[in-house]
Amino acid sequence: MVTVVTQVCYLAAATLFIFSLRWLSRPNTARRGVFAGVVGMALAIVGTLLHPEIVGFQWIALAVIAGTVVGIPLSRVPLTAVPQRTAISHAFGGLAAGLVGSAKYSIWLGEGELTAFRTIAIVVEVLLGFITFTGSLMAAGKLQEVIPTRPITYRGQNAVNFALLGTAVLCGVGLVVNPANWPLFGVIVSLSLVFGVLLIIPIGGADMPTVISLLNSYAGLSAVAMGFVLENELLIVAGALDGASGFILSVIMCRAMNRSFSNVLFGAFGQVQAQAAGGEAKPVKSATPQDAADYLGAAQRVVFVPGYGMAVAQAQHRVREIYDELHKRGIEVKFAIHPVAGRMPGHMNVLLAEAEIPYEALVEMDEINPEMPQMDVCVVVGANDVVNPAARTDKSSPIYGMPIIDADKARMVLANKRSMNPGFAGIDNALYSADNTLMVFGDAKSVLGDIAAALRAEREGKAAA
Amino acid sequence: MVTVVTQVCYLAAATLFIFSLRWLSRPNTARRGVFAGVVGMALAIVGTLLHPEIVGFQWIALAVIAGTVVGIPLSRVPLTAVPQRTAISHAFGGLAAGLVGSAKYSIWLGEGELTAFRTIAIVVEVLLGFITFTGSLMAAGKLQEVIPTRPITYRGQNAVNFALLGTAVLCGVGLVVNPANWPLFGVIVSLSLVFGVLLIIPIGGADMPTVISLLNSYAGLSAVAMGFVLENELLIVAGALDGASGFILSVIMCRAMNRSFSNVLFGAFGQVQAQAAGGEAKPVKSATPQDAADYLGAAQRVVFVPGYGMAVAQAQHRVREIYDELHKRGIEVKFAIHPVAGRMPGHMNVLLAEAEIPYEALVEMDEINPEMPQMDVCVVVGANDVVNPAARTDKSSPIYGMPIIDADKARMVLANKRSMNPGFAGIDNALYSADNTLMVFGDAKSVLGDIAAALRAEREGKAAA
Amino acid sequence: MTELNLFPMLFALMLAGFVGFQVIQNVSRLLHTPLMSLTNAISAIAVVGSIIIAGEQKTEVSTALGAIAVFASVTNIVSGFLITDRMLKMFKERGK
Amino acid sequence: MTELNLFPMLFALMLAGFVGFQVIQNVSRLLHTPLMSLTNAISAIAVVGSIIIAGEQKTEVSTALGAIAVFASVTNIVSGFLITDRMLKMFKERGK
Ligand SMILES: NC(=O)c1ccc[n+]([C@@H]2O[C@H](COP(=O)([O-])OP(=O)(O)OC[C@H]3O[C@@H](n4cnc5c(N)ncnc54)[C@H](OP(=O)(O)O)[C@@H]3O)[C@@H](O)[C@H]2O)c1
Ligand SMILES: NC(=O)c1ccc[n+]([C@@H]2O[C@H](COP(=O)([O-])OP(=O)(O)OC[C@H]3O[C@@H](n4cnc5c(N)ncnc54)[C@H](OP(=O)(O)O)[C@@H]3O)[C@@H](O)[C@H]2O)c1
Repeated sequence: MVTVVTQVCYLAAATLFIFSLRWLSRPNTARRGVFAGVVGMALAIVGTLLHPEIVGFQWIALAVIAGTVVGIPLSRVPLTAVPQRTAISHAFGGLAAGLVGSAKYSIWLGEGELTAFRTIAIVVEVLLGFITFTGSLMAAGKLQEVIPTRPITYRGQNAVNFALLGTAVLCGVGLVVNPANWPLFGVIVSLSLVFGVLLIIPIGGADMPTVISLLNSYAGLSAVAMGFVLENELLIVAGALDGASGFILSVIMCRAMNRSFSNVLFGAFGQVQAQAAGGEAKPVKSATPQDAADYLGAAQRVVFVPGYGMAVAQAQHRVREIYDELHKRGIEVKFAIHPVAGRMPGHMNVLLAEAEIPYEALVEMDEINPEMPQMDVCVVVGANDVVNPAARTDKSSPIYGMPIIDADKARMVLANKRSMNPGFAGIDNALYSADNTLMVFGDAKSVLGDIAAALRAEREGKAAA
Repeated sequence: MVTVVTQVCYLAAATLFIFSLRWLSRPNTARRGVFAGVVGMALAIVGTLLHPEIVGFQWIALAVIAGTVVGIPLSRVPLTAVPQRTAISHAFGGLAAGLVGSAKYSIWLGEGELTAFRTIAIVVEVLLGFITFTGSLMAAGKLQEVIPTRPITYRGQNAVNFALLGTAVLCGVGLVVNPANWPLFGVIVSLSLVFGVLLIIPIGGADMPTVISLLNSYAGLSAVAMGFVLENELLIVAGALDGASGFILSVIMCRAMNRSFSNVLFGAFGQVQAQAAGGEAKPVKSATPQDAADYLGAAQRVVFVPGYGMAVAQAQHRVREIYDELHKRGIEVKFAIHPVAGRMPGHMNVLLAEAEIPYEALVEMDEINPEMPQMDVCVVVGANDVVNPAARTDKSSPIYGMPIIDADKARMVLANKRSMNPGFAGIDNALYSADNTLMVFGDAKSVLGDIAAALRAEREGKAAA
Repeated sequence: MTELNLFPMLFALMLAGFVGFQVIQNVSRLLHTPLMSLTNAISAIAVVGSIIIAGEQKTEVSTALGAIAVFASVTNIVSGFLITDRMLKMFKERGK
Repeated sequence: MTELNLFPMLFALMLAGFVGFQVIQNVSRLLHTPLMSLTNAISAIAVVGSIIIAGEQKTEVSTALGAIAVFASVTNIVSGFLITDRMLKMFKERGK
C-alpha cells in the first residue's frame, strides 16, 4: 500500500518535470528548468524511500553512492563527447528498466502473482529495456570509434533481424499464455540483448546521432512500461515526456537530412562514403590564413558557417577570437546554424555558447539564407554537407532535397577543412571548386588561430602607426 | 462495475476531444475538429449507456428527445445573439452539474455511502454548478436586455457577497464533518443559487462577455468536480479543457480592455457610461453616403474598422457589397480586427465570414497599425472604443492603455454611427471631431447600403458611357 | 473509494490542465467565437453523469433530477456542435 | 490488479503524450543538446522502481538486480542534470 505522502510527492514530481521542460524552451528560463527537474527527482526519490515495503536501505545507499561517483565524471566530458555520453546514459536507462522488469518477474513468479496484464507489461519493458541497453552501447562504441564505424552488412540482414525480433515477440506471447514458463523469459532477455547489437551493426557511425535519439524514445517507452508494471503514473508521465522528446528530435534530424527513418535504420548510409569518396577532385583555389585575414578585415558583413569540423578541432574559441577582432573593427558578424550541423541537434549552438558568443548572433538556416547574397565573406569552418549546393541542384545526389545554408550565394567564400575528403554524406562538394571560393586548408583550430593572430597583428600595427 | 468497453469508449472520447480543439486552431482543419468532437461525444454516450447500473432507458430517451428539440432552434439564433446563447448553455451546464451532484448526495445519503472525500467533491460540484446556473441566466438576461443592463450597486455589496459565499463554504465544511446533516446541503444549494444572482447584479451589461467567459471556466470546473464525484476521468479531462478555454478567453478580453478581473467583477464599469455620456459633444464634420462613395472610389488603399455597431445593424453584407465594388476597381481593401471589437472574442471575424469575406483579408490590430498611415481611407463601421485615441493620449480616460486600432493615423476617416452617443466604455471619442474625419450618420445597414448603391451606380454609369 | 483512487484523478487533472492551456493558446483569434461554442458542447460531457443517475433510477427524486440534467446536457451538445459547425462553414479562403 | 486500474494509467499515458509533444516542440533549436541531456536525467525516473526492488529485498537475485538498477539510474540523474546545467551556464545573452 502506497502512502498518501508518497503519492503527493509523485504528483508534485510529475508536475515539476513538465515545468522543467517548459522552462527549457527559452535560454533565459532554461536553468530554472534544470532546477525544477532536480527538485522533482528529489521528491520522487524521497517519496519512494517512504515506501513501507522497503525493509533495508544498505544496498540502496551503496548503489546511490556508486552512481554519484560514476555520474560526476560522466558530466565533465568534453562537449565533443556529448553524443557518446548520451548513448551511455540511454544504455544505463535501458539496463535499469530491463533489470527491474526481470526482478519483478522473478518475484511475482515466486509469489504466483503473474497476471496476464502484468506479464505483458513486463515483456514490453524487458524487450525495450535490453534492446536499448546493448543498442546504445554499440552506438556509443561507434561514436567513440572503439567499434568500427562503417556499417557491417550482409545479405538477408534485415530478414535475420526481423526473424529475431519476431521470435522474441512470439516468446512473449507464449509467456503471457503461461507466465510460469520462465525459460521463455530467459530467451526473451537474450534475444533482446542480441537484437540490440544486430540493430546497430548495419548503421554507419555518422547516423548514430539519429539512432541515439530513437533509442532515447525507446528508453522513455521502457520507463512507461515499467510504470504499467508498478502501476505508477509518475513513471508513465516521465517516460512519455522522454519518449516524445527522443522521437521529435530524431524526426527533426531525419527531416533536416531529408531522409526517412527506415533509410536511417536500414539504409547502411555510411557505405556511400566509401564509393563516392572515389570521385576525382576538381581544381580548387587555395589561400593562406594571411589572405583570409585580409579579406575579412576588408569586409562589412561576415557570416560564419560552422560544421562538424569545428567540433572535432575544438576550434570554437579561435572562432571567438576572430569574432572579437572583426567586432572591434565594427564589422557585422553572424553565425549561420544548420539544424544538423555537427553530429547532434544543437551541437553548434552549445560549442559557440561555450566560446561565449552571444546567442543572438546565432541565426537559424531559414532566417539567414535570404541574407546570404548581402554577405561579403562567408567563412565555412569544417562544414561540408550542410553547405553542399548539390542538395539544391543535383537530383542524383544522395542529399538532394536536404535544406542547406546557401553559402555559395555569398559574395565570397572562405572554406576551411583539412583536405578534399568528403563529409558525413561522403560526396563531393561543388562549393569548394566554385569561382568565389577560396580554400584555407588545415586543422580548423590552427588555421583560425593564425587568421585571428594576423588580424590582431594588423590592428595593433595600425594602432602603433 | 464499469465494463472495459465503456472505459475504452471514454478513453477514445477524451482523446478525440483534445484533437477536436487542436484541429480548431486553424480554419482549414476546424470543421474536422467539430467532427472529432461529435464522434467523441457519441462514444461517451454509447459507453455510458452500456453501464450495468442503468435499469431503465425511458427517462433518458425522453430527456434526449426533449434536449434535441430545444437544442436545434438554439443553434439557429442570429450571430448577434451568440453571446446570449452561450450564457444560456453555461446555465444548462451548471444546472446539470448541480443536479447530478444533488442526486448523488441524496442517493449516497440513503445508502450511507458518503465518505468525506465524496462529500467534498459533491459540495464543490454543487457550489460551482448552481452559481454558474443562476449567474449565467442573469448574464443572458442582461445581454438580451430583458434585465436592466446597468450595474445595480449598493454600499457594502461586496461584503454581503463574500459573507454569503463564506457561509456557503462553512456549511460545506460542516457537511464534510457530518455528511448526514442534509439541511446544510439545502442551505448550500440555496446560497449558491442566490450568490450567482448577486454576483452579476453589480456588473454592467457590456461586461457580460468577460463574465460569461469566466462562468465558462466555472462550468468546466464543475464538470471536473463531477468527475471526482463519479471517479470518471473523461469528465475530468473534458472539464479541464473547458475550464482552460474559458479562463484564457477572459484573460485575453481583460488584457485587450486593459482591465483586471477584479475590475471587471467589482468595478461596476457600466456606470461610467451614465456619467461620461453627459460631456457636451464637440463640432464634427458630416458627409452623405454619396460623398463617402466618391472618396472611396478615388482611393488606392482602404481599410474597414468594424465594431459592435456593425453587429447590431447586421451590416456585414452591405460591407461585403462595398468590398466587391472597390475590388472591381482594383482598390486594395483590408479589415482591421480589434481583439475585443463587438461583444465577444472573434465577434467581427464570424460576422465578416458570414458575409463571405475571405479571412485572409482580416488583419489583426498589431499587424495593421503600422500600415495605417499608408491608408487613403479608413471606414469606421459602428466601432468606437476600439478606435478611441484617448486610449493612447489621455491618462485620465477609463480606457487609457487599452491597445487600439490607430484609425486616426489614416489619411482620412469615414466614421459611421447613428449619433454622437458614446460606446461601451461610455466616453467621448476625439476621433469623430478630428480634422481628417467625416461622420456619416445613420444606421450602418442603410448607410452602407447607400454607399454600395452609389458606387455601383457610378461604375455602371462609367460602363455605359 | 479510498483516498488513493484520488491520485490517478489528480494526475489526469494536472495533465489535462497543461493540455488545455497549450491547446487553447494555439487557437487562432479568428476562431475564438466558434471555440466558445465548441467548448460549450464538449463540457456538456456532464451528460455522462446525468445518464447514469437518470438510468439507475435509485429514487424518484434522483431519477427526475437526472432526467432534467440529461435534458440540459443534450441541449448543449446539440446546439453547441450545430452552431459551431454553422459558424465554421462561413469561414472561406480567398477564391474558394 | 484488475484490468480496470489499467485505464487511469492509459489516460495518464495519453495525456502525457500530448503534453510531451507540445512541450518539446516549443523547445528552441538553440537548446536541443541540453534538451537531450535533461530528458536523459528525467527518464532516469526508473530509479523509483529500482529503489523499491533493491529495498524490499524479496530475494538475493532481485535485490542485486535492483541495486544495479539504482546504480544505473542514479548515474543518469547525477550526470544528466549536472551536464545540462553545465551547458546552459554557457549560453549568454549579448552584453552579459
Ligand atoms: N547534427 C545532427 O544532429 C546530425 C545527426 C546525424 C547526421 N548528421 C550529419 O552530419 C553532417 C553534418 O554536416 P557538417 O557539414 O556539419 O559536417 P560534415 O558534412 O560531416 O563535414 C565535416 C567536415 O569537416 C572537416 N573537418 C573534419 N575535421 C576537421 C578539422 N580538425 N579541421 C577542419 N576541418 C575538419 C571534414 O573535412 P576534412 O576531413 O577534409 O577536414 C569534413 O568535410 C550532415 O550530413 C548531417 O546530415 C548530423
Ligand atoms: N469583444 C469582446 O469580447 C468584448 C468583451 C467585453 C467588452 N467589450 C467592449 O466592447 C467594446 C467594443 O468596442 P466597439 O468599438 O466594437 O463598440 P463600442 O465601443 O461599443 O461602440 C459601438 C458603436 O456602434 C454604434 N452603433 C450602435 N448601433 C449602431 C447601428 N445600428 N448602426 C451604426 N452604428 C451603431 C454606437 O454609436 P451610436 O449609438 O451613436 O450608433 C457605438 O458608439 C469595447 O469597449 C470592448 O472593451 C468587448
